[in-house]
Amino acid sequence: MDFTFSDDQLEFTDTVAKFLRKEVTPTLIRSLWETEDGRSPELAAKLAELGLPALSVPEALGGLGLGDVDWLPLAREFGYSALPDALLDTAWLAAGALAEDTGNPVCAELLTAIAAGEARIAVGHPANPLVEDAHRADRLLLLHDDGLHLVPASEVRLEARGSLDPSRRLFAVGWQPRAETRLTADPRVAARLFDRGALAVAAQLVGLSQRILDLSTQYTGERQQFGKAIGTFQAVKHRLADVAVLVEFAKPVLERAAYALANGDPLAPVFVSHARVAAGDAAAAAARNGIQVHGAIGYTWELDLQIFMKRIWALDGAWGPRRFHKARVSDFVVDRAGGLDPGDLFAAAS
Amino acid sequence: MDFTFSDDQLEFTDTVAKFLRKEVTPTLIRSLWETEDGRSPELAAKLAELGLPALSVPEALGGLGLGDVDWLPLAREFGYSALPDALLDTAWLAAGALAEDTGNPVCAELLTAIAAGEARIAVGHPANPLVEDAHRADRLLLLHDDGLHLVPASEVRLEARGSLDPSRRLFAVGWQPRAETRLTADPRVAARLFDRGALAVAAQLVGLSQRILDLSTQYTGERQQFGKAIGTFQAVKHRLADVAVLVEFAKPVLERAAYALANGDPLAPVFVSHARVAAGDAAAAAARNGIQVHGAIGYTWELDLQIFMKRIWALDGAWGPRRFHKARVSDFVVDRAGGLDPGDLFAAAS
Amino acid sequence: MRLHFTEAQRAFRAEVRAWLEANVPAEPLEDFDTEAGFTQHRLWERTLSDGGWGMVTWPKAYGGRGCDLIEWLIFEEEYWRAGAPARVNQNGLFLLGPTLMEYGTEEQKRRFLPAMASGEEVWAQGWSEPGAGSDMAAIRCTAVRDGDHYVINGQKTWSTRARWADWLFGLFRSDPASSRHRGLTFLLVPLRSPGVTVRPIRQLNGLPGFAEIFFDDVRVPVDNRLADEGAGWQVAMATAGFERGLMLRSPARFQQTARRLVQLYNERRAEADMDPAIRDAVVRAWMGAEAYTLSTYATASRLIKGGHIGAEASLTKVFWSELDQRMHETAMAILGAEAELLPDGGGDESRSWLEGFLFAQAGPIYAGTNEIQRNIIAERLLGMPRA
Amino acid sequence: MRLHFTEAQRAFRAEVRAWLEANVPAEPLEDFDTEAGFTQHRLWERTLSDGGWGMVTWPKAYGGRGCDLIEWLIFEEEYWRAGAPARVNQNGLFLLGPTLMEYGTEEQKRRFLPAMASGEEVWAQGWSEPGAGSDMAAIRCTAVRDGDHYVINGQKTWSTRARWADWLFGLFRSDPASSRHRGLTFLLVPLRSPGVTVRPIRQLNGLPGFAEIFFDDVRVPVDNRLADEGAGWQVAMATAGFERGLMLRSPARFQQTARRLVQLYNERRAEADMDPAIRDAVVRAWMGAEAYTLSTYATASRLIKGGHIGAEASLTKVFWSELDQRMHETAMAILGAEAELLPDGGGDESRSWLEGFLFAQAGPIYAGTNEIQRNIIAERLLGMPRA
Repeated sequence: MDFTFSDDQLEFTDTVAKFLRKEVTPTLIRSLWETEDGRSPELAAKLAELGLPALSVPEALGGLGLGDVDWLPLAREFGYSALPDALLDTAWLAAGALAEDTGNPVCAELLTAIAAGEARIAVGHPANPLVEDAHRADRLLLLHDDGLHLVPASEVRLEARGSLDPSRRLFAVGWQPRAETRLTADPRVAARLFDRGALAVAAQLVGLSQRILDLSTQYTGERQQFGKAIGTFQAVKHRLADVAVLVEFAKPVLERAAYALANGDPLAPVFVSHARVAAGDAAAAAARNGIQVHGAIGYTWELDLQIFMKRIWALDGAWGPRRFHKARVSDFVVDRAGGLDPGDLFAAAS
Repeated sequence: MDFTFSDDQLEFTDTVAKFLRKEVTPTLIRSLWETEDGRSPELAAKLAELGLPALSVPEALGGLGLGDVDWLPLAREFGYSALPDALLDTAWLAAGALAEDTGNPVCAELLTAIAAGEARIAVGHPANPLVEDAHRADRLLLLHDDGLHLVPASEVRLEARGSLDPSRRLFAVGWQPRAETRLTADPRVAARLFDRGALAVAAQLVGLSQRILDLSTQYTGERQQFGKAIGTFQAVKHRLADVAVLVEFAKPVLERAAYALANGDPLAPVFVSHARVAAGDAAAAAARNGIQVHGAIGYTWELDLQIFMKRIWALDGAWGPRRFHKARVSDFVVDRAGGLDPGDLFAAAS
Repeated sequence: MRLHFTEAQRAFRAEVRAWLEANVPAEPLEDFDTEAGFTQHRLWERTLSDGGWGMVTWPKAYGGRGCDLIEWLIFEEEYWRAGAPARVNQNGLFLLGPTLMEYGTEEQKRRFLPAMASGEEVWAQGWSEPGAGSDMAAIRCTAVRDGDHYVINGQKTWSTRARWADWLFGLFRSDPASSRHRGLTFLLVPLRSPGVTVRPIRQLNGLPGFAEIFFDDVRVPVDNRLADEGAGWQVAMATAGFERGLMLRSPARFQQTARRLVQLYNERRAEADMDPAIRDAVVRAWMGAEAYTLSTYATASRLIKGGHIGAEASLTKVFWSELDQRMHETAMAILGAEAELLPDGGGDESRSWLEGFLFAQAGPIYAGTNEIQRNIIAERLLGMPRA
Repeated sequence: MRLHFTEAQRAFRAEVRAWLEANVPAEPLEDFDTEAGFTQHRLWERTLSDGGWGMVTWPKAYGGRGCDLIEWLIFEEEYWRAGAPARVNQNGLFLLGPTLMEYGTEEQKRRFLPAMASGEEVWAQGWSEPGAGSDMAAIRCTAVRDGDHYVINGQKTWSTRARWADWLFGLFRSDPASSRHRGLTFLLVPLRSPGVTVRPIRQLNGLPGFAEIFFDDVRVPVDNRLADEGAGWQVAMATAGFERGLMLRSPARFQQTARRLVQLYNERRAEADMDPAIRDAVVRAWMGAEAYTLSTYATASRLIKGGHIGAEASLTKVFWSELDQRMHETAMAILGAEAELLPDGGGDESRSWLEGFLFAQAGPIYAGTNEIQRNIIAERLLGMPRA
């Protein structure tokens, strides 16, 4: 039993975090809002240089051979910076699914290209019907009744859908499954793809909550009313303390979910949904209390707070809304949790 | 449309409130806790002198001919003082039911005795299975499948049940319905009896909440920590402000319910349940925040706060627990509220 | 206590309903924080006013209809039920209007109220300044007396609707030696005056719903002063009471939201019931909106009998703003993946919920933050000690 | 990250479980705040200790078993699963114990820890005073040095379990000229000393779970001082960290409550589902207890690797205390009319929920009120400015 990240994991996360804080500034984000496709090839290239697309690709195919537990703290940082790029769809979700069948030459080829930062894959799922960054994808990984399909961009029709968060570029995708596009009929691959999507959202929500906490403590430490910083008022302190409690106790729930997912724990779907609910609750509180302690300025377009609040509000419905995940946890709890033994907490992973 | 109490109602409430504050002291309440039957005949006699038992009795039978709306502010005061006596069961619930059939000589006789302060009637109902003050009752008004029965005390077997609130004297009642004991087969009388019981609980809960607010503002205004009264701390203020908001917005909900009940509004059951939920929420918050702002002393037997908290916790399950009332409101809202017209708010009463 | 509508009140409701059915535009107007939408809304105010519905509670002489507060509540209920346009002149009608009625001279009432009721003059408010938000007594904008004029200098901010409004009412420091609540004067300022610069501020939805206003030696006649010089704080507190209390956020608005939420829940029952907290929230939304409505009828009844509304308005402000926030959060939870979609990306239904959700975030902030309101409740209603 | 138990850890769990199954009394003991119950619980501590389970994390030399924190958590899980008696010496074992381990001399450890592990000496805490509750630095009890003794005068209050305890640990002002956090000394005081008067305080449940303690020229040897004279605040803060954090309220307690709540819900599904908020609360109870457990395993892992626990303990205190309160409120809501019944009036089930409900009310108050904890979170973890 060791519930800590390795030094390697922490160091790499630190490197990525420093990069993101330097490069992915609110100024960059706002400038991309004004562009047609909303994405920066330069930024994508720099993320590739950091080795991020190679993370989930097996070493034999030029990747780093890492997985869900390694992605978790990185995805948190992506959330913290409100990264305007669906890199996680390509590099965590799609690569994770493709890596389940590396005997398939299509998968191997694509994984190699992903590792080299040369392929972008958009991912769609009935529970996440609008596909992010579909306009920039070479291929789309799409779920149909008969299995998971890998569809060339040339075979899909895209229709843009505007999101509250101008950084999110969403598309309704029209396509026809063909026998040739089918990657696998194994529903477990699709199920894991969905759980990865949900966990990726959860991780970003935790990072976003932390960002709002940081912005809010900074602002309330500076803003003066009644002759003192508003951060000295207990009501302001306690609102942010409440968020800190939710964020703190969401983190280990996400970590267990990532570990369970990486290790094929049969309870992984429940643990992922628990993570998604905990992160969603923390993030909703962060947004609500964050804007409240800012006051009127928090309601302006000008303040960067909006970037992070809107990402939270937008992601709350992505990869299964909170109600879906609540239902998965709820069914499990009511059916089985009453009879669980304390030793079962990490049982299946053992 | 006039949503105010009359001057007469306010004056009488004021008289009763003054009496209760003078006579029903925490010292009296604690001394009755130590007695076998927990009740004070002297107090009962004084309450009768105030005319309270006569309130719901028709004027023709020596009563005041008043009703639910008149009772509401009085029951609030009974809650405020944590009156150790189930007078409401006799004088509001039972008298209200008996007054529906004044052609019946039993009813008329009993109502006359109630008005004179010479009869005590305990009330039982499947949704309120333990009967309060059954040991002091001359008769018991009990619901059976075939209707409402008026049972002489000599025909029942009582088994005491200890409550968290030592002022509540509860009894499981064993009895056999007989044709002669049946008062009415009309289910509507029993339904109104139940609604009156629930509204009486709601009114007491609002009064109890107000008492806890008063005790808490007084204590936190005096208790010093960090060199000042703890009532100056925003966290303490806001906890009590939250209770004040809940109490304030429960009051008119109770008033509408009483009016609807008194005027045969078909929505009265929904309005009563709404009142019961609103009062229950306010009272639960009052107890929780009340003890919190008191700190450790609030957790002691010595402090009078416990008298009022325990009454709140005990009453929360009486005359249908909150979940029962939530369900009545919930079914109504889901089935009908979406299509309600604004003019319907007081519709049936018009 | 007599909780039913009189014959006359029911007839009044029928009259309002009939007029609205005949006159409310079939297509929703554009947002009144756009230039085109502002113009459309100003025209609608004119239509309303021509029908005699500009501000029903005012005396006829001032462009009103002489209704009492119960009729006002009925009017509002029908107005929201009909889905009629938002009131672009709400700052004037609901805040300055009652303030003028209480503190204005007869001349001021005749000068300002009819033009307000007709939408001819749209009003913005001028409370906050960069250093005076929750701490409104920290106002620094000056109004220096110069003969029969005041000369105004300084900056106001968060001025709702000021982008295209005609007039502004607000507080100015007329005694330069004064501090905090003293020495403030309530003035009415034409926004087209020389020296006024309006800089729009974009809100969360991208539209300029706020503005900053800069005053550079702006001359305002002394006749534009409400009440005495130096009495501004008292006047402003009355206005704030109207804002938090009965007028600005009439219960009909929240009843309508609650009804729509129940409908949304029923339409999407299968998804919504995945999370039992949603049904609970829907039922609580209805209970909350009812409670607020009943409370308002009770307050109106008290006021009609000569009662007064004071710090209780703070209870009201906390209640409706947090109710509104919870209702919209619940709608977003039901809508799930659709919740984030803009008009060009989803149905009308999610569009209006999303707009409402964003606006609901401002509720606990404007009209005095809920932190300030809770302080007022604790100190003025519960009698707790000041810090 | 390696989230599974090792073979050795699983073997340890099996060993604990087997021993508890063989030794936990079949009938529940009386409440340890009664005289008879106290004696029963002290005997149970002796049984535990004889089995080598008195305090598994301590070195064997001090009456422990040399286990690490993961094994401690496993032990606690099994202990709560088995429904074993509450630890009457919890103040000693979980608060003073780790403090002694960090600040005690070798001699003090040998003197106090084994007798603590065996229940021979039961400890009460002496923090609060009538004027020093949340404001612990306002302590006025004095300890005046007189040769190789301190002479103690003053009053402590809210001293849990002091009614029948043998010893007390607490803070005393050793420098009469000092104020606030300075000049305080941490002393260990035998409650049987001449000059000590213990006056029981009845709690909500009517039992004397607290006491006031009066010190009248009580002489305590200097050897009973923990750390240096004047260093008491630092030592006490470490103790408070143990109280809020890992030790006193191990997650197993809340996991057990959550499991029981799920069972209660399932047994009374029809009534419980009348209010959809109940199912939501039940699911949240499970999620909360899991989160607390996972967080504790993560903290234990960090501590094993040499990490330190600081102000984070305040996050923990807020989390478990409010979780516990909500879980018990939910149980009461399910129980409905039965919830209020005392043991002589209802079933065992409602009895234990009612007792737990009352105790849960104290959670957000003891070990530093949650208001104080939220201040600490804001100021020390989030870096917000002090008032």
